Amino acid sequence: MGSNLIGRAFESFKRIGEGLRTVLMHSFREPITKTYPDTVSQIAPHFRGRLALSVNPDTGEHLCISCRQCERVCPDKCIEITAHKSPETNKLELIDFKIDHGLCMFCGLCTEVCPTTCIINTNDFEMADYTRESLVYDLRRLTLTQEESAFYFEAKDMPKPKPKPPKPAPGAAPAAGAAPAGAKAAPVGAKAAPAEGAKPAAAAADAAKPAESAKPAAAPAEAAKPAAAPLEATKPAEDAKPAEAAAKPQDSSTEPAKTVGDTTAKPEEKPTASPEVKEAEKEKAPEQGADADKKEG
Amino acid sequence: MQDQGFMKSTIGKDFLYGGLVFLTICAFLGFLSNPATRDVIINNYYDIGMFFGIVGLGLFFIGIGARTPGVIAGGAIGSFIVLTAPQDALVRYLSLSALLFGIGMYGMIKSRNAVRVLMSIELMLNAVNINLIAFSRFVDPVQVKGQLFAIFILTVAAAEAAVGLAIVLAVYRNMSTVDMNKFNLLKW
Amino acid sequence: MDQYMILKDYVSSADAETALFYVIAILAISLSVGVISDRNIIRSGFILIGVFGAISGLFLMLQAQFLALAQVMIYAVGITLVVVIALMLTNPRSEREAVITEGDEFSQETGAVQFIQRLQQGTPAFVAVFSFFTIYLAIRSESWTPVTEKVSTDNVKVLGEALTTVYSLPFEFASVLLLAALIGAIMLAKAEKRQPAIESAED
Amino acid sequence: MIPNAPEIGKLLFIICFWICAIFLPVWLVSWAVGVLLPMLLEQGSPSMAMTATAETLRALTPIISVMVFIPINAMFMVLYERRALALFTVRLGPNRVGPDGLLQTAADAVKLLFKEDITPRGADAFMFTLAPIIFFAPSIFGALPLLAAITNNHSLYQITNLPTGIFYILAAASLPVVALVMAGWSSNNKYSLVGGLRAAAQAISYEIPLVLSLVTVCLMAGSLDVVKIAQQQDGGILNWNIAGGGALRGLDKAIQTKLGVETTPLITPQQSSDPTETPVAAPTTFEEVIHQYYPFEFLSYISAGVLIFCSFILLGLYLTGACAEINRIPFDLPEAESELVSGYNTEYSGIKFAIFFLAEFTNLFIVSSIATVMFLGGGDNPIPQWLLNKMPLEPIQKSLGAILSPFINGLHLIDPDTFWAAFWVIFKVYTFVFIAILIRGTLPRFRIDQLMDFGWKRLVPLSLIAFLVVVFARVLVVCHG
Repeated sequence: MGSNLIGRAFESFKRIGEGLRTVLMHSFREPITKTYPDTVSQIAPHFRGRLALSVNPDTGEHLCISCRQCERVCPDKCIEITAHKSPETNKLELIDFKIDHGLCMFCGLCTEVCPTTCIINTNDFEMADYTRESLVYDLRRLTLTQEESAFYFEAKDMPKPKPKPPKPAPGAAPAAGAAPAGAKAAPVGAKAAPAEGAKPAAAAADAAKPAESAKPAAAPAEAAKPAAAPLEATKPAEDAKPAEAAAKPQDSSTEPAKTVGDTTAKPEEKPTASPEVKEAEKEKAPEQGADADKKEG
Repeated sequence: MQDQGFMKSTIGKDFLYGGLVFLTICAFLGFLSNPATRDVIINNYYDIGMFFGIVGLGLFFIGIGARTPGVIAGGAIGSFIVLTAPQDALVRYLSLSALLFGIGMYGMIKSRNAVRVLMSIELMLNAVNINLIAFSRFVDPVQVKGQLFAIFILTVAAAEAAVGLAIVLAVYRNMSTVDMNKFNLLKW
Repeated sequence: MDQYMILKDYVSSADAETALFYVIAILAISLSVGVISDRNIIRSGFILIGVFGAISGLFLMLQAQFLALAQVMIYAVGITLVVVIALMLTNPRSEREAVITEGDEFSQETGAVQFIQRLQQGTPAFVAVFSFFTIYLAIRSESWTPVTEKVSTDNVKVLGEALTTVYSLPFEFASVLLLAALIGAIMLAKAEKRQPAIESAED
Repeated sequence: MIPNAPEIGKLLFIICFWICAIFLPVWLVSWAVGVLLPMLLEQGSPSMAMTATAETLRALTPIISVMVFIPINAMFMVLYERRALALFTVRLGPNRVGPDGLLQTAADAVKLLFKEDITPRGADAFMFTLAPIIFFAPSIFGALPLLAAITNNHSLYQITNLPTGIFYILAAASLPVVALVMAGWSSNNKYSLVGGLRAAAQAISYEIPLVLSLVTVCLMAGSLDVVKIAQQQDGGILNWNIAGGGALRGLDKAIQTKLGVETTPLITPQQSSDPTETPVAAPTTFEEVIHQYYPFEFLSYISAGVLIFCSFILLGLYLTGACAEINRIPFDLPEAESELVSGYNTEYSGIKFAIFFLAEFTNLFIVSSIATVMFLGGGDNPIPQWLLNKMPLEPIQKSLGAILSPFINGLHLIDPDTFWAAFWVIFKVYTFVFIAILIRGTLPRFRIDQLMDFGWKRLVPLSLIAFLVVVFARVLVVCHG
């Protein structure tokens, strides 16, 4: 018994020493903590974040066909679609699209059921706000820009929608609505993974390239504008921005590109965009930052 | 549970206590009736008068409805200060020890909770310790024998507390109470 | 060390000592009255620790450092144990009824019988006062001649030597007593296995 | 090379910063109260009252310096613990408030002070308020004898040099149990009550091995006086109590004789009790000295080895018991978060909770400094004297002395002995604290029956055996004391 006791004592000392050594050795490893607001780890492409409505990345026209399948399938009943049948074309036309993100549980059923892959989950998860009402996103805040749509289409590996026959007036309406949401969502998408280098940002820039190529078709007036190529990449978003009123789609298409420099509309359009977002925007996408500087100046 | 022994009956208790009171009064009066002792008392033990005055005052206050603990504490402190203020240090310590001993004894007799009885006994033992250490300080400061005895008393107190607590536990286990008035299995 | 002489002289002067003594004495007396009169047994346990603290202060004033510290060390833990056991044994509701400083209800008798009953309820007080007074008279009737010698600061050494040489036999007896008390306490307090019902009936 | 080097560097920086932040104020305050003010008072108007005031100030210096020290130290130790635990668990730890989280705990302290102080309904309000005070008071007063020991018996701290120092510390260390039971009971909360009861049971069980191990060290040293115990261990690691309580002192002396270093101290003076011990005719050769200190040749060598082994066991026993006394993991049953929602301090908030928190970390510091004084030689330099003499330190010392002499001799701002003693004490104490944190990061919590078994069936017999072995082995070797 005695020797057994002593043996057990030594055994337990050995074990404890082993444990202490292991723990001490852990202090030489690199910490796995991410300092979240500074660095956001890479988010998987199929991450189920905030819902959004994508547009055709090539043409910029809205993909929603008002079929209401998402509204029906939603377990939380957080989607509310307002549409009417256009007397001219005898087709459903989208008037408003509301998603209450306070109710949404991010199950992703609506994205699966959507026939046109219009409603998608974005990578945005920072939706904190001061009121419950501001969690109800309307069509304007939901709709993505062209570049973002392109980015998500590529990231999620979804087939690109076929462009509808060109139809400037209705097509520009959603694009105009997309502007503010895009202004907010783009930085987030760019912010998503700066730790591993600016890969997604680069992807976003890549995704913006087709938009650039498609731009002359959407807004031919801009082709004449003498500007640097990287600056051009972000033009459509900036272009659409001044035309914040969805009720006046004609203005946006007819107004010349000089309104890019118009800063009067900006405060109304980006009420929720925080300075940090702007910072991140400047860091991750210098061309955008330059653009923003230009706007502010 | 109705015990009809002599001590249990009210009449018997009355006789006993009445006799005690009578004897005390007689002894005191006899003490005073002797002129020699009376002189001695009046000359030397002036403090007796003060003491009885304080006790009477305390009884008066209790009579008019003061809270007993407050009266006891006030009376004890007052009588202690009055009695010992003109004395030298040794007598002060000894008087304090006597007073604490008296308080402990009161608690031991009066309390109904066995644990409190144990506490009172500890208090009495400590009072004795003060006594011994005061002697060792003022009478025998070189070979501190009083402190030695105090150490032994500490030992005894520890043993007493341990055994006492064990007994209380055992009693509680059998009777589900620690009320001293209900420990009446052992009769006369 | 001599830079503290002024301070030391002041502290050990008679006035300061007397004042300190009375402060501690009043503390001890009032706390011990609190011990026997507090309605809550657990509170009175904690107050008892205060009494012992005051008494150990007295020991320090009497220059018995070893005993003062032993007092704190033993009683702080010992009385805490008593308190813990009191906690486990007392039912707060029944404890609230058992107030020791209030007497039982008086009978309806009048006159001499009631007076005697009152007296008989005053017996504890009488005994306590009587014992205090007897001791006090005994103290006063003797004329003490205090020795003016200073207590040696190293009296722990004196104690230790006395305990291991002259008083080694009582010391051994004390340890045997402690051992016996330990074993006895364990035997008394050991729960018998056939009584699990009481444990559950406790709460 | 080391992937985590920046984090370790940050931790080291925090330690250095905070140690400066702790000890500079303590040093300045104690200098101002103990040296400067009395000096000014006495020079200003040399009256009796002024002298008395000056003496009072000097006598109050230890308590004032402790009062300055405790809160800042607790703030540092909380941060230290959090950062070090973060290192062990591959995290970052607090890194937001101030540069690299340097001020995190200061902010926490401010927050705690301004929080609402709630007394729960049905609680015994008086006891509820008294409990943190009783918990905190021993950590101020209990540490006082250590001050004299760790400052090399500096004249300002001499007043705390008690003849029964270690006994005083132990008495003070037994008091917090009362406060824990009191807090647990008065909170009117079942979790708190269970925590308090556990605290009582645990403290009583583990006090025995703790006290026995320290008593054994006192037996080796032959004194209860912490200053004496610390001074006995002067002169390098071979004299420390961890090396058998002076069992290797003969070896130390023998090496000195061989090297011809005739006990000429460079920094620290040789112990005062030494001349009475050494015989008149000093031995001259290595073998003679060895024979003098180890008179029974082989038996003595064996018992020296046994003593060294025993002193390691004693250190282990002490650390275990101390861990249990101050309720640290793996003995933190009274405040087990997962079972008792932090036990006895469940109901506490605001400044009362802050006091509990403060006292816990102060207790950790005190326990570590007791270990330092009793086992690791207090403020002693671990490098032996004869080795120091071999090193080319003299020019450095001379230049340092030339620079610092106005501070040393004019303002009495620096006492070099005390400075070095404090340096080594700080180093050793925070090493013990680090070990405590490492243990906290490693070991899981005991179950209550395992705790009791371990305490009563393993530690108590082990401490008794160690005591007996030391008693017998010490006869065969000439140790100090």
